[in-house]
Amino acid sequence: MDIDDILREVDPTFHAIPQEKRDLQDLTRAWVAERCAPELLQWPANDLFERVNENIKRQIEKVEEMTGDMDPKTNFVLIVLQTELERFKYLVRSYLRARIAKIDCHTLHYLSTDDLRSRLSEMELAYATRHQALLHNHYLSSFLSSFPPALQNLNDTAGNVTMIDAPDLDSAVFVRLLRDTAVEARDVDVDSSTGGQENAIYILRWSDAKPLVDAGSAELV
Amino acid sequence: MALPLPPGLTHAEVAFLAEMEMVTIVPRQRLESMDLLSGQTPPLRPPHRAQLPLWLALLLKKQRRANIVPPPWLHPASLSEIIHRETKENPQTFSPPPPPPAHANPHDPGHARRLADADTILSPPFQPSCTASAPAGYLPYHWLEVAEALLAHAGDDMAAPAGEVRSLLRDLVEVRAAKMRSSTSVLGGAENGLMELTGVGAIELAESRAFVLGVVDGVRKIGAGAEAARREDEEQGGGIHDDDGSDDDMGI
Amino acid sequence: MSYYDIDAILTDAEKIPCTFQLDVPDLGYLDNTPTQTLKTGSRIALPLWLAEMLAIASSSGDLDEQGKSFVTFDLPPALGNDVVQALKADPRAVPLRDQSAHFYGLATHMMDLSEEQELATVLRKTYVTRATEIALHARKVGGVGHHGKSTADEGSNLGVGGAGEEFLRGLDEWERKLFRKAHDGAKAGKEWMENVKKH
Amino acid sequence: MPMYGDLGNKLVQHAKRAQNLAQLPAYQTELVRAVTREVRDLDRDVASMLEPFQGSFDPAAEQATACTLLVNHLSMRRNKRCLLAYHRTRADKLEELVWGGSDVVDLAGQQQAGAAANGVPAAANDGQSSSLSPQEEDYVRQYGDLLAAYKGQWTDIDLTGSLDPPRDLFIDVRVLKDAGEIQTEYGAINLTKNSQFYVRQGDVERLIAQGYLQKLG
Repeated sequence: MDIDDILREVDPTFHAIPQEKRDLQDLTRAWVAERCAPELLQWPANDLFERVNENIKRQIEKVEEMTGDMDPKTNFVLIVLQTELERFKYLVRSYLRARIAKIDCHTLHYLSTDDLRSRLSEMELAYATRHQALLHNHYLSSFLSSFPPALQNLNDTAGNVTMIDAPDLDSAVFVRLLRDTAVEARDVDVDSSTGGQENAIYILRWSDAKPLVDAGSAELV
Repeated sequence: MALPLPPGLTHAEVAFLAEMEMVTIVPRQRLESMDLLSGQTPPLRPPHRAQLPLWLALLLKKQRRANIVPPPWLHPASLSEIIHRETKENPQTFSPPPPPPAHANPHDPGHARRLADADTILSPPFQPSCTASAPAGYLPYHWLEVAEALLAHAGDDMAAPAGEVRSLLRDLVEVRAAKMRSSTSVLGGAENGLMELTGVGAIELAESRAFVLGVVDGVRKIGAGAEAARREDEEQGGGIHDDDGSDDDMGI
Repeated sequence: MSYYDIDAILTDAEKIPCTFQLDVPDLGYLDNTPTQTLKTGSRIALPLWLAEMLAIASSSGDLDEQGKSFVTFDLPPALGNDVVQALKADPRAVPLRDQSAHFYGLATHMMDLSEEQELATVLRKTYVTRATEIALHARKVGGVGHHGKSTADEGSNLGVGGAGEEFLRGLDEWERKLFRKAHDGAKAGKEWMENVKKH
Repeated sequence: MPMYGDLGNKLVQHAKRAQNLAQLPAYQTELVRAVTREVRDLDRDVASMLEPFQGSFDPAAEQATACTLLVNHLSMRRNKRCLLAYHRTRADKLEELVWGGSDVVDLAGQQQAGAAANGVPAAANDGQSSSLSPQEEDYVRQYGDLLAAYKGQWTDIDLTGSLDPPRDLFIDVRVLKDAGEIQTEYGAINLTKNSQFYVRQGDVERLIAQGYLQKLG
């Protein structure tokens, strides 16, 4: 047993990894996952983005306070702080836009059930609802309003192609195992079950990978 | 489209990630600790080594405030060993990634890994696989990005002439690219199953991802009917397919 | 299958040979004879979006009830025996685009409608074999001297001479997408390498 | 012999082309109108076919009519799908341009300039001055407002900023010509010939382009 394990036993709130580092790992992992998964993922529940955003705001204020100081020493610190700030801003921006792009692509799908709606942040939900309304209105004013009433729906699921487009959950992805774990994979000719080792990288269908990712046993790469 | 990029990380995005890898530097000037969003930096006191993310190390290097210690795996002897392994010992697969760092080391706080479920499990670029204490003989996930960045900006800190390192890297890139290319050709026949690419690097994935996944998805769509029929048969056959016979070595 | 997907919609316009199983007075126009009754046994090529539902819907009027279909259908010539035999001989030698721009889309659609085991096996081998060839050409095109040239849509603009050009001209839509992916990946890799050195 | 759905297909082919173009091609007003009309005509045919049955149509007894009704019905559905996909593809394109910073004035103006440069008289676009339909111009305005509202909730991030990862935020420059004093985020710098500075790239991009400064290393 090492020192961290002992510390944890006496203090359950102890974390071996400092909060800032954990947040950066979580933020980065969430970004990579959102850029790689074929469907929208859960908005992190632990206020990660709210916290990161708050920290960015505070850092910007700090940079503003330091600005104007021409002492070359603090000047370099300022350069470092600004460089890092841009890196964080970029991560959050790219993450948010990856999500918006997915929401735009399958808006009705993500609005269709409570379960799916709960993946969106409050702001995203408001955006998605309004966007769908704008689109519907655009179709109506362009041609749809002169259609027979029975044909004016946008959410008709009868017929051979449903109008509510959904992402292809069987799309293939690359995952890396974060711990030794059993990997169930479906394939055309044969389904398989393998004892996967930490650090192994596989190609899986997203529908097979998702349970591993949700359990924290694997990450998208 | 709010994001006009295809799924998966681009080369530039992967390189951006790689800049978060920790590297070892030898400061040439004192610098007090800084409060960064990613945590406090250690105070820099020449000639004591310190660990910093690559992006910051490169900033210091460009300003001649520090030298960067190349990771052991980037030494010519290590690269030659890996090339040997990739060509002679395992001509089919990528050489294995560095072994996971051991449990927490009290002298090296912050590098502790999985301890309990509450803690985040660290993975590249947040494992210390590019520092001076990283093992030789293993290529970390961001090997090519880190190697190229160091060659471009800290060539004079290399343990060997940059040209020698560069030429070994070229060889390695070639050997591994051929493995990536052959990865999809197995999909044509029957009985493939799980595809494993353990040891592949981030840049290598960025280059081939869309194509490889495109082939896998195509094969799935062409075989969808056959797959559905097989499942139906197995269902009626009374679950012969329960366990594929492979050992579930969970190892937890 | 995606409702708003342009390629899916175009694939649905591909025609397959159908045979009517009843007389329909008002549908003579489908057979170029608008004033006459469309007779039982008339063979007409109908687009998938029409053929599929006419074949599934039974004339009892109830979709769930077994009855006689309005039409029966056959595999289109693009998936006919001679094409399959040629693919078995050498997948790379067949210009799929001449059969159909949406060759694989059409094929998967047909295999959805009826089980075609041999076709599935041949097509899978075809797809994978040709994919390897596609990757080979994509790297060549992505190679030296083609900076800034956007991924061309037409095989003839690809800048690979001779047999390669001929092969690329024969790619169907799925394969063109694969080509673009392989090409863009190789190109991005090169650009990244050049960039690292510049900065 | 033209068939129902042929016009809709043309519309989708236009959409396919539009996907690969940087600029949005002209809105197909006439084609949209024709496909919409086809739907209304088909609906009228269906109504008149069903009329004699007074609501008691039995498909099993009237198979030929049932078949014709199904063909008409599918044709309407097909046209609807084509129309929606056409408009959706263009709307996606418009949204992308809005994210890129364009507003409706830019879009309408730019399209007009493009048409003139190609020697296409405005009359060729059904007399429209813009490649956008009036409804699309409305949509661009409304979507712009929606985006501004969402963006406003993440002010520190600059949501419409660059999607390229940041690199070389600061660069070394040498002054080639005296350029006087410039204001940067962290104070004023006096740019005298042959002096060297480490500055924020965004602050001096113009001066580099104008030849006052040279980027080093």
